[in-house]
Amino acid sequence: MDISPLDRNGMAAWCARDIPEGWLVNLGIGIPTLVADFVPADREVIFHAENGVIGVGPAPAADAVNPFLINASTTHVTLRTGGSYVHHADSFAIARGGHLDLCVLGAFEVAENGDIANWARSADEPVKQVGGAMDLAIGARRLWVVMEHTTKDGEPRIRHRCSYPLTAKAVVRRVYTSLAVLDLEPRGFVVRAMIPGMTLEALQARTEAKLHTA
Amino acid sequence: MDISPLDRNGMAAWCARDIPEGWLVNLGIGIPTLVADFVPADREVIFHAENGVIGVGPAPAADAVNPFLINASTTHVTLRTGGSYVHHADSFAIARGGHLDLCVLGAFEVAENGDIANWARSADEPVKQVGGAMDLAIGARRLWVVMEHTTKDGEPRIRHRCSYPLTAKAVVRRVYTSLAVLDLEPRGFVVRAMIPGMTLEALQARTEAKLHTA
Amino acid sequence: MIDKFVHSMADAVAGIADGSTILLGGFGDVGIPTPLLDGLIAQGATDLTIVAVAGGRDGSAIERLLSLGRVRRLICSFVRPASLAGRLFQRGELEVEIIPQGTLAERMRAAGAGITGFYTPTGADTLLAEGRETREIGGRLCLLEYPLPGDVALIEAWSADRWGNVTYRDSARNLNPVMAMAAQLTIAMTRNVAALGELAPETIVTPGIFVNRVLHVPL
Amino acid sequence: MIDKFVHSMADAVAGIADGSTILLGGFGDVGIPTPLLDGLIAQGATDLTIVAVAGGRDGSAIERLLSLGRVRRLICSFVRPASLAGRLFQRGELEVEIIPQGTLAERMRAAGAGITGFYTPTGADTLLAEGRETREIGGRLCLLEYPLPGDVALIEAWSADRWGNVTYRDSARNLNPVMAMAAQLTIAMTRNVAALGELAPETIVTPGIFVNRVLHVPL
Repeated sequence: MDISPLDRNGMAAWCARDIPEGWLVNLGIGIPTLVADFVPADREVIFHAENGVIGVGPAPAADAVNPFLINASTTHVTLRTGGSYVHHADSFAIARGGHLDLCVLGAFEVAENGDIANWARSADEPVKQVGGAMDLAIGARRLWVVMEHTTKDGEPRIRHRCSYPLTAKAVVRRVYTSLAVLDLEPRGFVVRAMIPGMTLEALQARTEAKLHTA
Repeated sequence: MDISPLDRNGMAAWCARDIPEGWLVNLGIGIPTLVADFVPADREVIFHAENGVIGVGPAPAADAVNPFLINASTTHVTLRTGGSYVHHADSFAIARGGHLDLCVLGAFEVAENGDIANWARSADEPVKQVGGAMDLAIGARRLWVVMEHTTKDGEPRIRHRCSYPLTAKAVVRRVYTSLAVLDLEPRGFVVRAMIPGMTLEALQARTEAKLHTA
Repeated sequence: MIDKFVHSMADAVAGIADGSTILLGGFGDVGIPTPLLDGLIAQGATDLTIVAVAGGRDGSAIERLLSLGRVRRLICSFVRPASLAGRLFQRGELEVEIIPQGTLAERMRAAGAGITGFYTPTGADTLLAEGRETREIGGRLCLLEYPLPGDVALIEAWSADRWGNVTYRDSARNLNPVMAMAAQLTIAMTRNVAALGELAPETIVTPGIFVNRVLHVPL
Repeated sequence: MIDKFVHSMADAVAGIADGSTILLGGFGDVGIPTPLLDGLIAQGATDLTIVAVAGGRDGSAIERLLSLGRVRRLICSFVRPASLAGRLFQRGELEVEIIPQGTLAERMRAAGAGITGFYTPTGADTLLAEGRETREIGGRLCLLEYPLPGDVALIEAWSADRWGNVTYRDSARNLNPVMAMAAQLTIAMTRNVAALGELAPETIVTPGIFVNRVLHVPL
């Protein structure tokens, strides 16, 4: 049986299925932002944006753009009924103070000790792009990562230890990749689900860290 | 010439004369609270109360009390046009963050090094009443004190050093007493004004700290 | 559908455990959720730590809770010596921790904001600093303060919707929004009920994400 | 009568000194007081430190200020390598200090609130912590952070009155209220003018006590 790795929308949809009604969720830029599109409108999930929007709704119709309303990716959005606004310090109080039920981030690498690297490819990068990732990573009750299982060159991103500069230590709880869903437990990565046709052996071959089964 | 020490209202009025339009002012409980009554209504001074009221106005008419609006002495007040509300942490951010142009407090003692003692008569008092005095004392741009020049027994309150537990060190800028107005300068207390009939010698006799002249 | 409204006082205060730290909103008689405190009395939890601006006056709900022996520790900015709290403390029947009012508010704000410690000049030059860690910053002596989180916050709202979004009336705001952020379980009583979307988004003071349960208690 | 309205851009930006630290509100294109920045460009102050959420995109007012060589140092949470700020930095013509966005906001909040230092886990386990003071609190490594005050804040309001009371529209709130608290001189441009008392007291987001000058710049 051939395997068909999930594309960006496929990964986002896989993640979206596991977000229950009522959670407060921050979605990082990139694939995580797509997750909102796969949460049914009648499931009330409250999306938080770092720029102080609580209750981010879908993109507006082209003729109904509110120029004063953007998300953390600076994309025009709508506000869900029941949404509200706070200033930046209060918005990061939400993120850092343990009020997010979930934060979903993209990453370059995740390690079996829960470390995440998602902001720089090298300590020597001259220009830094930190943004709010470190605040979100240390502050959310749960941190999930959505990313391709390997790099474009086939190098593993699910690592024994991260090789890129860390965003935060020991914070990742789950990873959705193009091939599998992995939970982080004290013993390391535990395979929760795989795409059709994938075997544990084939998955391990694409993974540096040791994979466990439930 | 006989001397007539100022009463509470007299001290409050003396202080009120020196508060210019536009200042943000916190008035402590006791005599300081009376100061507001002597600021003319057409002089826009903004009074701050620790419980989150910006723009405290005069007492309401008996038949127009708003049960949701009190000042820090838990007395019913009104809100001046242009006033607003903040929560307690923001209210003390105003006090502690250097945003008060002036705080007027009562005191047991003030010392020539600017120390103030206004919250406890002894370190051994079993039950403490700190309230917001320490926050106000360290945070206001100017701290003025309004108090009787001596105790009821004639003991000095204008001291070389405070004998009661301190509220804060080196913060007092001016003292309005029943007898005089004293500025705190690096050299110590400087007499700015005295009530009619008072002489420097008579004032010094009622004062522990050395008094200077301008 | 998110619906944080509960329909009885018993549901509002259900599950508050013995030994809990309770953050109690209000200043004077304004913004204090007295019905919820009475509900807590009926619910039965004991060995409580109460965090409030003050130790309560005669006839207050705090005094009722104290008189029933349900409070082990009181954390506040002042206690009147003649009050029940003052008398219990002097008899050794109540622990009391006195904190400057601004530091009290800021410690709860820190708990809600993920700040694990902060420095303030407040109290640093006083006997409240005895035996505690200080540090000179910018030429000024400062005290190190730690967050003050609650297990439960009891707050009074003016209007609330089913997401738990809250507005306050006038000076009834006081400690309520700060405590709502600082507790694991925030229980709001509201004087008015708003339909979702009825409260203008810019005017919501406490977003519903800080509120777990809402009980409608009309004025 | 308190009247914080000024009636020309020159009056709005008068007196901003060379070497000032300027807190610049806004996030993306929203809530950024571009007319005030253009006013600052015309006013002439140089050797500036700019604090903003990011280093500015092509065509932004920050980029214009940078292109004129008026900025010595940029403090923000990210800089795009290809942006003018990124290129100037790589050429050694601009100092850049990168701070996690939450820490950036909190450091300004601390400046406004009289907090002289605070601890946060943000960044503590990263290379941003190298050579800096850390402390373990509750089993978690934390970084010590200091306040970030400004000499001047430039903010965009939706509505303002003569006391300087301010409301914001939708997500244009962002850093503006925090910066208004953190600067010695806060200059607001407002899209709308309200009579005193027209803004409901409970809905004012930045009380006028944090605002020094207001300029009406209609949309």
